[in-house]
Amino acid sequence: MSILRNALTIAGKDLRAERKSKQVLPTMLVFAVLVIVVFSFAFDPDKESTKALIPGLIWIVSIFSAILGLNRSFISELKNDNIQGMIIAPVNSISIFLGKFFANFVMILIVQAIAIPMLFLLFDYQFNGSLPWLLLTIFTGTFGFVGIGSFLSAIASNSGISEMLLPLLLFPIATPALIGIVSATKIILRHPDQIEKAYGWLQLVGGYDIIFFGICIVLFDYILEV
Amino acid sequence: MSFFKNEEELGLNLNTRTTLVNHIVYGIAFAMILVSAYLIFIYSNIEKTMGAVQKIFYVHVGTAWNALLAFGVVFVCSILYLATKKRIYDVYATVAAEIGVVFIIIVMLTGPIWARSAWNVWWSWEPKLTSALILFFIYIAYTMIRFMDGSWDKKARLCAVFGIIGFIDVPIVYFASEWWGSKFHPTVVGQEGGGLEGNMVFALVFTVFAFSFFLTALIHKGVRIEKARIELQHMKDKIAEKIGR
Amino acid sequence: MIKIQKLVKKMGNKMILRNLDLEVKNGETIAVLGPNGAGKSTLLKVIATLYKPTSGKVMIHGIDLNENLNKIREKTGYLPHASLLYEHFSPLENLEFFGKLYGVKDLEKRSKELIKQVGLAFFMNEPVKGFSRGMIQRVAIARAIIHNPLLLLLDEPHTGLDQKAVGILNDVVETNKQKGMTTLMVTHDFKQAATLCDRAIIIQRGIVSDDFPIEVRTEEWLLNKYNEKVGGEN
Amino acid sequence: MTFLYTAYSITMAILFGYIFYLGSKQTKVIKEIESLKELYK
Repeated sequence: MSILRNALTIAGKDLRAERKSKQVLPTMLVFAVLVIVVFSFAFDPDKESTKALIPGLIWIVSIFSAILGLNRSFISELKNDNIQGMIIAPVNSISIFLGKFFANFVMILIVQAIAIPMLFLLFDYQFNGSLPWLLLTIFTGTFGFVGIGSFLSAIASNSGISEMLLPLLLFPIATPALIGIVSATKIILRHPDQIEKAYGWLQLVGGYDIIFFGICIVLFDYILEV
Repeated sequence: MSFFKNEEELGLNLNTRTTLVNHIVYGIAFAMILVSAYLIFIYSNIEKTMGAVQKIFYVHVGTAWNALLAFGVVFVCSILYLATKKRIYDVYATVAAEIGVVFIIIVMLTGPIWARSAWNVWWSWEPKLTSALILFFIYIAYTMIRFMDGSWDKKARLCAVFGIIGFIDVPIVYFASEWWGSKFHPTVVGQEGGGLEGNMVFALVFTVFAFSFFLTALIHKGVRIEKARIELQHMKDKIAEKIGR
Repeated sequence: MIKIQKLVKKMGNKMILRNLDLEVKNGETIAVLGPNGAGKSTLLKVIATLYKPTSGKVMIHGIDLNENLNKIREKTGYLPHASLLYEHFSPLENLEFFGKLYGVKDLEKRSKELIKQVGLAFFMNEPVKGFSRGMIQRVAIARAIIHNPLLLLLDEPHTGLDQKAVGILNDVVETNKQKGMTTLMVTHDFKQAATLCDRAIIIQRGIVSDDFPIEVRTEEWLLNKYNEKVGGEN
Repeated sequence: MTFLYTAYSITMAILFGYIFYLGSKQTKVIKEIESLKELYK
């Protein structure tokens, strides 16, 4: 119980710091919108064939803006050795991981909540599938790569070139989740009649989420050790 | 010599010279590679539909299997390192990862040649190729962590953590890409191992073993070099300390 | 309070603490002296549970370091070089965040009290970002004692402080000493060490090379005693 | 047949190239150790 309470304290601290500094979230948002705009230049939004790109585009926007936030997640703790302040407090290391994860997760969900409707709007996409399914898919997929992403960002923050290192670590490891989630989104958006197939993909991503979230919790102690 | 007190403390047994055992290990490895060459080119039957090109398959599977084996060694040594914090496991993981990358590079190069001759395309998003590519990227990332600044024990810890995560990811990647490939690329791919004849199986098994032996010899040699480098670092540290006094 | 036997800490190839033994009784105020790179800060970090010892036995508050870290952490305050503070937060927010992690009761009251005690009542809600080194250090001191620790570890606390901040720091140590707090202070400031501490230990090359009570509370006496042992090393 | 020979020779070239690389690495380290030993005898 205290693990969760401390995690929420840490997540709250992160979100509060973000509210005060207004550095990461606006950057992520602007970046997400820019990616959408660039895409509308690259692929003609009026063409019917471009509609097929929307499912992939949702995740490209999400992942690339998520990387920006994940990068700052642990780097921001290095300035005054803040992370050491958390380590020497009577707090389980799992709380630190969970706290960081919650904060990142919330920020990325906010970005998605704004960027995805905007994407539909700018590409004039009429969504007539099942909204709960879409939300569930987005939630499951984001959970997976933000979880492992928060963990790998802690590894990368030890490097001098962490901004460059993190995508290299994250993309290969997150591949199964990405494959699954893009496929599921594709089915929900393009073939609403085959929804049971999307369910299969969601199970795969759900399994991935559970396995890797568990591993992250078990191994996080070794990353924090000084 | 006062410089060499730290060897036992490290748990490393240092000898940098080539010994008889090394010659024997290498000799057997080379001999097995030669025999496997004979098996591949002369002994084994030529496959009916694909012709001689099918024989790429032996080296391809041989290296792919051993790349996996090497990464398996990384995985096991990573767990052992985190559990015991003995440097020797980190040395093994370092060496095995490097050799694994070499093997996977071979796989990535021979794969397209096989694809070109079998399916007339250089690349296909076929599950085995896809997961080999991801595997390649995972261990490139692993090497990037190795090249980080900092003391060896910090790097060893981070690498061990990533080595564990990366290896667990492999079967999931394979499963995901197989499912993905089967749904979106229906029948580009023929079953390559469909009807292997007896002597083909023998050639394949022998080649895999030959490469495994080769892998063992390489790891052995790599570890000896790594140990020598650690000894060198120790000497330098001690000398620096003496000068510092 | 603290009982350390054969403590070894290796960082990479470097052996920083080599079989260090140390015993500290309840309520003592100890100056940890020694040349640069001798392992003073490392010793403090091991006691603060930031570094894991490579080998050896460490007992703090009667609890083994391998047994229950969080029990030790609850009762230990640590003030390192870095402030550990979040720049965008005000002193109050910083204290409340760390106070929550330590499970401090009546947190708001306690935080405000501490901020007044370190003389920053006027800046209670200003972000720490614009503060001077002296002001930051004052908040950092408050952070270190937010949970009323029984053991306070200070790493060069007097460096870069103005006269007033030094006064406040010494005050904090003195008042808490009367409440029974044990203090370990790594320092190069012999004047402060001589006035504040009852006992000094000298660390050289990773072991305690000397351990004596401070009998005469003057800078010269302590400096002489130190030079006798350490000699030309700085 | 050319495909087969290309694939096989690429494999062997990389493997033996790697052995060569290991060998040169080893010689370098051993040389350095020897020279340090000489210097600080």
